Amino acid sequence: HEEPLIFELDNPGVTGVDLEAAPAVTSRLGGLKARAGIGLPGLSEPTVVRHYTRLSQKNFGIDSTMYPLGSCTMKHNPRLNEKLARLAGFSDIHPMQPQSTVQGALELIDQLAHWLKTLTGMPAVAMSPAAGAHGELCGLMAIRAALQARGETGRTRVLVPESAHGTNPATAAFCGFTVDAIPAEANGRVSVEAVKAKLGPDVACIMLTNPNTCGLFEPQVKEIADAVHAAGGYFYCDGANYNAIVGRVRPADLGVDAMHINLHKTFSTPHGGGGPGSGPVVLSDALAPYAPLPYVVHGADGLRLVEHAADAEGRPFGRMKAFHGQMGMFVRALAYILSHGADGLRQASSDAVLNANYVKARLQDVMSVPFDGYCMHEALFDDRFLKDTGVTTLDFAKAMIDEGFHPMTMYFPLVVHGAFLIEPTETEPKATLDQFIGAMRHLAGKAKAGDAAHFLAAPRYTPRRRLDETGAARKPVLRWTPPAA
Amino acid sequence: HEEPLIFELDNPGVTGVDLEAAPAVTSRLGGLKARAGIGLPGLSEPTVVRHYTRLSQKNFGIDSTMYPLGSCTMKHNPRLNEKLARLAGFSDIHPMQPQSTVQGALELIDQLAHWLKTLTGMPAVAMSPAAGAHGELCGLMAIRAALQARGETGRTRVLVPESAHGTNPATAAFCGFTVDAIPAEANGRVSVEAVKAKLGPDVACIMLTNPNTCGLFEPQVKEIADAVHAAGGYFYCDGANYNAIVGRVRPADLGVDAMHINLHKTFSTPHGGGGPGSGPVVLSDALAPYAPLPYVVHGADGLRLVEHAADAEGRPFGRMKAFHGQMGMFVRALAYILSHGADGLRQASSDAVLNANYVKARLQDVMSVPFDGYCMHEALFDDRFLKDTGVTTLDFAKAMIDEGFHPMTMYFPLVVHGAFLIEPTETEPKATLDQFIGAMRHLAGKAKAGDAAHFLAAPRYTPRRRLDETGAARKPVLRWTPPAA
Amino acid sequence: MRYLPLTEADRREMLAAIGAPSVDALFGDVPLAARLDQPIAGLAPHQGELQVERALSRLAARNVPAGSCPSFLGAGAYRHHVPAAVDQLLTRGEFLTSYTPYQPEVTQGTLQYLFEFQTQVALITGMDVANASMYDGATACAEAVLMANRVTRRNRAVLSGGLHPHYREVTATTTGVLGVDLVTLPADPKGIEDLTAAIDDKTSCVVVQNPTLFGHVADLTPLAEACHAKGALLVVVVTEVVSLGLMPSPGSMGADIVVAEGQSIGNGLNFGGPYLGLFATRDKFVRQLPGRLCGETVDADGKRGFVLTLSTREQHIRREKATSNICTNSGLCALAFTMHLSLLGEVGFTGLAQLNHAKAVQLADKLAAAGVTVANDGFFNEFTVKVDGDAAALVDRLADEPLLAGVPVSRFYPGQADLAGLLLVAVTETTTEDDMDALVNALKDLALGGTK
Amino acid sequence: MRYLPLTEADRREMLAAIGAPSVDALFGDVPLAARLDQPIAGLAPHQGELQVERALSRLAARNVPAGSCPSFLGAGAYRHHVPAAVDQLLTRGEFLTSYTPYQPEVTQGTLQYLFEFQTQVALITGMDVANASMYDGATACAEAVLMANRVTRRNRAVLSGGLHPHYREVTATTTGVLGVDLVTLPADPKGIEDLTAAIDDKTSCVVVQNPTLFGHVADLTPLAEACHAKGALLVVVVTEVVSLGLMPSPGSMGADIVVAEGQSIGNGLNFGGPYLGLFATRDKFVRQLPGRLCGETVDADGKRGFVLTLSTREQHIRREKATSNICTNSGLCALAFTMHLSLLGEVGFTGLAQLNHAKAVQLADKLAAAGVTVANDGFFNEFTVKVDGDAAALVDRLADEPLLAGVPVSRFYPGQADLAGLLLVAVTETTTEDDMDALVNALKDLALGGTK
Repeated sequence: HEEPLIFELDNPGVTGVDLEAAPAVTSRLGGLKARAGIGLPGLSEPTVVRHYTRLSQKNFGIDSTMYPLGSCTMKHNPRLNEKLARLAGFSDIHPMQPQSTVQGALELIDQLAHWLKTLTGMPAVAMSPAAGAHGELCGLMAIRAALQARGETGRTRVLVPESAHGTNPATAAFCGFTVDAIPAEANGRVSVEAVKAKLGPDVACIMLTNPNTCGLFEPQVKEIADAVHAAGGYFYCDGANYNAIVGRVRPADLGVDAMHINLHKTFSTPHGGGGPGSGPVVLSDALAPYAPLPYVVHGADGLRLVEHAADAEGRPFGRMKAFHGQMGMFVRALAYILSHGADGLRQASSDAVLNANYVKARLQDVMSVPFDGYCMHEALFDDRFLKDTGVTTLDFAKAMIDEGFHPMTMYFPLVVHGAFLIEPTETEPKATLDQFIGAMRHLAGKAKAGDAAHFLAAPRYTPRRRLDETGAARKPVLRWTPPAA
Repeated sequence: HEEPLIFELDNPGVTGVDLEAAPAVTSRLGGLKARAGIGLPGLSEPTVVRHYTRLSQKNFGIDSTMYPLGSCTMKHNPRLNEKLARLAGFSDIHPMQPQSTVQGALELIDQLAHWLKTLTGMPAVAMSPAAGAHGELCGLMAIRAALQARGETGRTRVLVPESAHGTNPATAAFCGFTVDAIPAEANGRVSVEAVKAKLGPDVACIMLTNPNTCGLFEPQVKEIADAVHAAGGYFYCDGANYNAIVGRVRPADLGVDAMHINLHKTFSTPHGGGGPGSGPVVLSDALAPYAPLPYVVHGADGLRLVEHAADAEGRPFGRMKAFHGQMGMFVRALAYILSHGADGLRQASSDAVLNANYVKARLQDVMSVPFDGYCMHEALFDDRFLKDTGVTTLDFAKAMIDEGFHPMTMYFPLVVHGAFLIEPTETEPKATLDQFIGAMRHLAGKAKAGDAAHFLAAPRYTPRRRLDETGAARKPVLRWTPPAA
Repeated sequence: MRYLPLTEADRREMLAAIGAPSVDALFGDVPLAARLDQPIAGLAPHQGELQVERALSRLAARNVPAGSCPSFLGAGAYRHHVPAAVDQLLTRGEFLTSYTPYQPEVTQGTLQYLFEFQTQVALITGMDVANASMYDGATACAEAVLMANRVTRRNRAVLSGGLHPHYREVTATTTGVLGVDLVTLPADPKGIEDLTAAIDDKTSCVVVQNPTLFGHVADLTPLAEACHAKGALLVVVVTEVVSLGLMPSPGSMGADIVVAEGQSIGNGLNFGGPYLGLFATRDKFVRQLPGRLCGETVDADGKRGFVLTLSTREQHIRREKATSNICTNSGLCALAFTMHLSLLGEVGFTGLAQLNHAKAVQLADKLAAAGVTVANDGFFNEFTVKVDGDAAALVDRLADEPLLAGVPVSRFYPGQADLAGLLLVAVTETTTEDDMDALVNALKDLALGGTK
Repeated sequence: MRYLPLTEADRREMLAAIGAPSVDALFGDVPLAARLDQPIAGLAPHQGELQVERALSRLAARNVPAGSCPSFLGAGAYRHHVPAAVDQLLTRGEFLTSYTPYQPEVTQGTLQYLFEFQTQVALITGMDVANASMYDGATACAEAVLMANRVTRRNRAVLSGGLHPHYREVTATTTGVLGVDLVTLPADPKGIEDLTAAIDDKTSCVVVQNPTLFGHVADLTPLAEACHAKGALLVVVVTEVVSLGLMPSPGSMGADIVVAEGQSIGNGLNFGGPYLGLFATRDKFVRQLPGRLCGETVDADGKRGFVLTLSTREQHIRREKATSNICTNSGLCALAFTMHLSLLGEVGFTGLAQLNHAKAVQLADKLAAAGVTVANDGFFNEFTVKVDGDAAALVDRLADEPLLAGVPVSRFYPGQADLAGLLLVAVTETTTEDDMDALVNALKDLALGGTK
């Protein structure tokens, strides 16, 4: 059933919030005239509750079905973590409270920082970045600051493999670097030779994702790191896939200088329809002095926030965000780490990789696998198996919806044609994987049997069928406007 | 998509709860052997969260659509009340804590009792009954105790109008009385003459619902009360429909001796798929001394629970429930009362009655109205308008589901044929009523146009189509059993 | 007013459609003398969330939450840890704001969890079938006696002295009006009463609690045999349902009806309510069950589905001939129960029971080592401690620390000198060793004749 | 381990299907030297909910929640009352556990609320269009400068001395690496700076906050005219979005880009994050917007629906030519914002703003009556108080009561003697008269030279 826009539910004069009467005072707006006629709709609480309940019913979430979006890591969001993030001692403290009144909050940040450093083997971490791409920016700014401190301002080129997330080149450009692409090898990996061929005195760093976006661990990662270091560059690791190796590999042991950790992926803070995330960046000794403000230090009277460069030991490159980072996500991530513990974190990575390999093994005879061997936490397929069927990866994805599953990530990474990137995560039981595999095999069979019509008509059972994205972009309608009278 | 039973999701050995290791001790089970092999299924937290999320998606609630179940009062459940009921100071206190540690809880009970007494004009209230039917039992037990105290143990007959809720005769029987039915008048009311005709020295009380189950205010209620009193009986008022008159009529002014208040209906505590409810009973001076244990009194050191007859001023007839009543519902009801305030409570009743009359007025030309005049909070129709269409009230109800609405109460009250009892409540906006009216008119038109097939096939879009209730009762399967190997 | 969506313009328009001059006119059937025109005395006008939240938070702040200090309270209500997922799922509007599933096509969610709930209750009690819940354990107990009377067509019930006194009182109140002959044994703090002697040919049932109020545990098999030999039913009451994860099931010991308080699983203390009565029995008695039942069936397409069934037992069909007058039950509490038990599963439920028992043994050992007398030989997670002097006074004094030391037996049996020194002490998985040491220290001082 | 559904038997079976001898074998590409075989140093094994909850609750208990005492903290983060419905709807799994709506057929819920959110933001800012959110107000401010540079093809931005210093720092950090020429005016505690003088032909934009850090409010129309006369854009920053319910909209005063911190509506203080950056502009600049945009379209059946659109601006399509690198944004915070604002509606939003302002005036009047100097003439819900001596020391001292007296300006501008006596004091609808009196009493003692 249709749910109108809130503006179409407007009943002028109605409100869903009751306020106490304002005290009678003389307004002091500095001569400004009070505003009127904003145009916000009036809705009662019952109407609002029903509106958002109905909207939610038009969504898939992890809670409703398997959501194997590769690279996005849609794993279960533990409910304890939601409860703890809402404790008044975390949720109702102001970022500028006197530090004596937020010692527990500073300690939470410090504890989480400790575990992030311990897990990655890195000596420092910048906690404030708000998301993965923001973490990339933080890492590249630290690299830039370190290069400046070395007086090497001519290092303006950043190496980015073709398979990288779009944020990598975007971030490098956003940080004032030029981007130089490294081609992928036929086996889906980056070779040390290809990297060496691009190195030079103008190279600031390489941005390498590991495990990479094909779901493969880069076997030459250490050699690449060494080569980049030898050439005077830094190794920025995109940690979007760190969840595959937590407790099994420490990035420090791979020669990493900086790596962001998507707390929302690796430590399962909720994705919330597109955020908020949190992207702390672990840093090597070489980059640690340039970590941005503010950060927590141990002082004589307890923990203390360093908020100004003048108080800093190192040479912070600046500030990333209004306040201290995504506290709400920190609470959830720490709860996740303590809940899983040393054994659970390792088991989670192991199960994530096992689940992906199981999906790959059970589908490889009916779909097409671009790269041989075991994968890490994601199983990558290409669209060769759909050749001459008239069915595209997109069509296949829409047909998966009718089978009750959220589609995988499609058309990414760009290095394979018509990519299917499937990340089941460790929180899917085998029974669900078997159902998923069954549905995928069923669809692959249908496509090969020539039933393209089935795919072209999909999805059938959703609140909306396929949407006209081209039309949306051609003449953008980005807001509601009142119908002409 | 199908959701298996939890037993079918069993993965033995898996658990959704982690426990600390038990201390090493020698068991002291008094010689009993520890149990094994209960047969409970093993599910992880992700699986459990998804299971119940999916189950919930098979339900209609007030939050998802208009739910005009007559007599059930499906009004909006304010979310503030859910939050407040979960405050540790209410939700995490033990019923047998020392009373010095629960003074706020006792005061909450006392405050709510005060408002219930004030709203109804009654001098006393028994707070512990757990639901409406339990409240009826409480009221009848108080009447029984009062009669015994008067030495009139021969009063064993209880008068119950034909239109009464089934709980009325059931309660009377459960309390050891015999039930004598009073026929309804042609106008849907109970007449004082009909009551007088049944009165006699063996009548303990009348159980009268007001507003009655036809959605009508009993105009002769005061005369009936006087007649019953004159005959030595008591007037038990079924307060299920009290929500129609809060702030506009005080039951005390109608001669009521006892009336339960369904907090879940009148003050909108959530119905939760069938409970819990709460059914405090207001009592007249004549019945107050017999109120059950425990209850709150004002003592020298603050508030105090009277838990034993020996400490009571009156002659409590006993105890209804293990502890002090439905505290969780009390919190919600008090929050509701304070939120609405004096103006809001009256406005809520007024709007409930207005909404019902609007529905009645807008549908009376296409449906059939058994009783003329204004209704109170419910609009009653019968099935005469479906005569010769091949469509029954049940069929019509199922077709309403396909229109996106929960059906009204059907086949109740019993005094009209094929009843449609529609209670929109005050929390439905006019726009929703207009949609509902449109859908009902559409269906009425369809039925009259001879499209019975449309109704017989309904509902079409639900997780299940019509269910075989006869088969279910003939050979009851009341639990899952493992499939034979 | 945030809950009321009508505007004055709406109201005028609607009155016009109705053809009524005013809303007051709609109330024309109300006798003039009974029309209330002035506002409700003393009640303020509508208030915002912030104001209401403040008012109720002030009340809440005047209570001492059991979780805020060491707490050993039990006696029919237990503080267990409820996983966070339970409440977050419970508050989904489709569960919270749904009604009794009378329209099964749009309430398969409620019906399926009730079916799962009934199965879980049957499994843990060791019985064949269970209903969809009662108000609480005490009302379920009363209903069990009435049902036993219906089944046996007898009218005499024997209540153990180990039965929770509130259950005894509710049973007496409820069955008293129907003239049931109740034989009530005296308080049995030592767990030594002989119930078999009380059974005769007129006895419909024996009602026994396991563990008892005083924490004693027993093998009920001999008692069941004695009941059955006389044609009586054995009704077993369980007030701490977690015990069923470790102790032999009532069903395995021969119970005919099992009633229990389900609060421990999924539900908070809530100052005594809402709670959750469990009710289970043998297949052959199913048509005598009180309360709602959910049953499996098929839909028009032959797919498995669920409906409320056997409703001819119930008041809305059967009226004065119903097996009970219960209508609204504890649906949402049952949902909390079934969700928590689904999370626990076999491993978690048995593990939770073992943990509770082991911690209780640990405390009993600590108390004994400190010279405090524990009256019980066997127990599950609660036992009786003997103190010198008045246990109630001691509990009141310790409450000021705050330390909630347990429930004094005298709160149930006032004025019985022989029980005045008895204290019921319960332990759950939420009890820490620090909590235990606090209690041991408080009681040790007394045991050693010290003062605090 | 409660989150992991695989059993050892599952794992064995799956490895067999894969044809791998062990899970370790799957990690064969990891260099031997980098394989971690010992457990993570110092990290305990997995723990139950109860244990984790205790550990984190202990940390939470070491903070003083702003709501537990009188609090006057603002300076870019405000404590407002969020209706209970917001959080209960927000935590519905279909919202909470959904991803960026890349598959619009199964995320119409997310897309529709984003469309409604964008419209609400456009309405309250008085602009044509808004994006689907940024990380926070400060990062949105930096993006606004970059966007102004793209639009004007200029490279010089003027930042007001009333701009929140953290916004200035984030903007400097972000634009510094791209060589943007930032002209930063000194702190403007009196609200008297002349920004027009700083605009030249190379200026891409002027960034001005209203109300300023110090609480001053201004009619920005003349400034907008001055900007436009030189071909520069006016970027207006709003850190207290509730002010838009009472003050003239930035759009009505001529703003070209409006960025704001949306935390005040729907979102808690959360010690600074996650927050919600709002970003709105004129239609003509829409293809220069950073961040996600939701747009209306139709589906295959011609029904209205919503999709993410204009993604060629974004990094996942455009890579290094994107308008920003932002990917994950603040979706859930935007949902909280739009739900709260839907509840407020026109009446509630304007009423809330009036209430905030009236209470702030009330406090200012009380302070003035007590002899405390309020530096502002006009203000919305926050103003600057002058105290004798060091405001930071005063705040620290009062924190022990606890009373959170406000934000000392020196926390932003350490070492500037002329600012050391300034205290930023914010009032919201959650401030009671008792709270005000507590602050007045604390400051009066000082104003009168008394000591506490």
